[in-house]
Amino acid sequence: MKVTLLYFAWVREKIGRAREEVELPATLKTVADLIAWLRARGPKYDNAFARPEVIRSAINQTHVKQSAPLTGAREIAFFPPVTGG
Amino acid sequence: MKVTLLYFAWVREKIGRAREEVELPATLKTVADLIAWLRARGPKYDNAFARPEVIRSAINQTHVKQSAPLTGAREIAFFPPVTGG
Amino acid sequence: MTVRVQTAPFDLSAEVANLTGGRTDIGAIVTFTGTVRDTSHGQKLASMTLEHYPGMTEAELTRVEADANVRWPLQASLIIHRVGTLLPGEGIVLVVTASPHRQAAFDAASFLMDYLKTRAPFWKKELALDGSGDWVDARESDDVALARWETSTST
Amino acid sequence: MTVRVQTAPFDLSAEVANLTGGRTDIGAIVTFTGTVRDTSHGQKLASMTLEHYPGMTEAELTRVEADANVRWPLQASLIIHRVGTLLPGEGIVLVVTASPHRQAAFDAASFLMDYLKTRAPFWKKELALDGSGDWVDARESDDVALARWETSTST
Repeated sequence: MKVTLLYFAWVREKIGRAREEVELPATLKTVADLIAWLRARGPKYDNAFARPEVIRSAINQTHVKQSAPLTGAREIAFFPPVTGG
Repeated sequence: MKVTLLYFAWVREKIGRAREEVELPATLKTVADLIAWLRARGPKYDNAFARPEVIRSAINQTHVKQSAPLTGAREIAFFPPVTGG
Repeated sequence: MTVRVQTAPFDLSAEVANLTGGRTDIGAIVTFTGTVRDTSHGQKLASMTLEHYPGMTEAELTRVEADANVRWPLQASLIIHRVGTLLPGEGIVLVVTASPHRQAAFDAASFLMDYLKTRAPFWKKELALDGSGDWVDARESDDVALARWETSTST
Repeated sequence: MTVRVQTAPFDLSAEVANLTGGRTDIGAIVTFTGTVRDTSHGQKLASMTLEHYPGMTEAELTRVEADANVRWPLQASLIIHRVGTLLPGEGIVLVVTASPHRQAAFDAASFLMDYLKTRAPFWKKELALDGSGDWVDARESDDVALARWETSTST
């Protein structure tokens, strides 16, 4: 499955890019699986996701928990807790 | 004791005047006494104060209950419950 | 802390700029504007006339504002109340509060309105389109709104 | 119902006039303006830069505003959130609510701010006067503020 990954705020800074297109292995079922897979891609990813509990995620522009399935995902975003307002 | 009486809103309209100076008999001790005394002055007063429980009062520009003593009063005002804002 | 009773309309941006302009320590500004509605108890209104008790009005508004400043960490506050004859859509009252924290600004503005409505000596008379005129009755709901602040009163 | 994300400053009076001008059925208008403070954790700030997630931001703000309109009888509502680099004293966010009743206007504005702060994908980075830059941490108090609306959720 081909998806667009988006990174914001310090997640973006740590990874060193704002977006990328990736082909997800069929073995990845949930957002948590995807995070684990990304961490194995290199030290920048590993560092950005070092504390996965502080990472928030969205699938197709809707907030989801890390237990959410990846089914139907076209755009997946990772970011710190929001601080607007 | 000489005091200024002020009337507002429909109390003013029913009495037909906005203010007057009166010499209070020493027998009047409280605001309630004053209301009873005013009612005896004529039908307009009697009508304005016909339901004393809906009349609010102030002595020297401070809200008081009708049980409040008249001691020290220079300006006494009568009006309906306020409706600003 | 500022309190004004006036016949002239007020301008929201100008009043907020006067109060907070040039300051960089404020985090939250809440404004409340009360406006004349065109309908009252099913009757169309032509206008509303506000009478007040000069002297006592300013004294009460100042007391209410001082009370809010004791309860919340306000950096600035303003109450403007108009008197005279107003048309539907016109502003009657403006309350502005500024604080480092948003909840303090919200609560203080709400408190000022609740107190103002039950304490400040203003009276509204409505003139209906059919020519009839009536003094507005005080609403019990305003006393209920006021009572919620009593529980948090420190003594 | 209007939602806008913009880099330009907003004008309070102009936005309120756009939203409510010419209407005579409104009784209460509440505005909330959040501004950049000059100090953060004891450090003097030079500026604050806001990043957001285009597309999702507008979607979340629209959801939040629709939710408020279900909960309260709003006649008009507006959310403007700025992005880009802002200086101390500048407005970051503007929320406006209009209702026949003052408490509805107050509650809806407060609700919009609480939801916006915990749901809308914005991130603040502070640039201190000494040149250091730091992403602002989310505050637990914002989650607490949000939780109070859950008790009144109808299901």
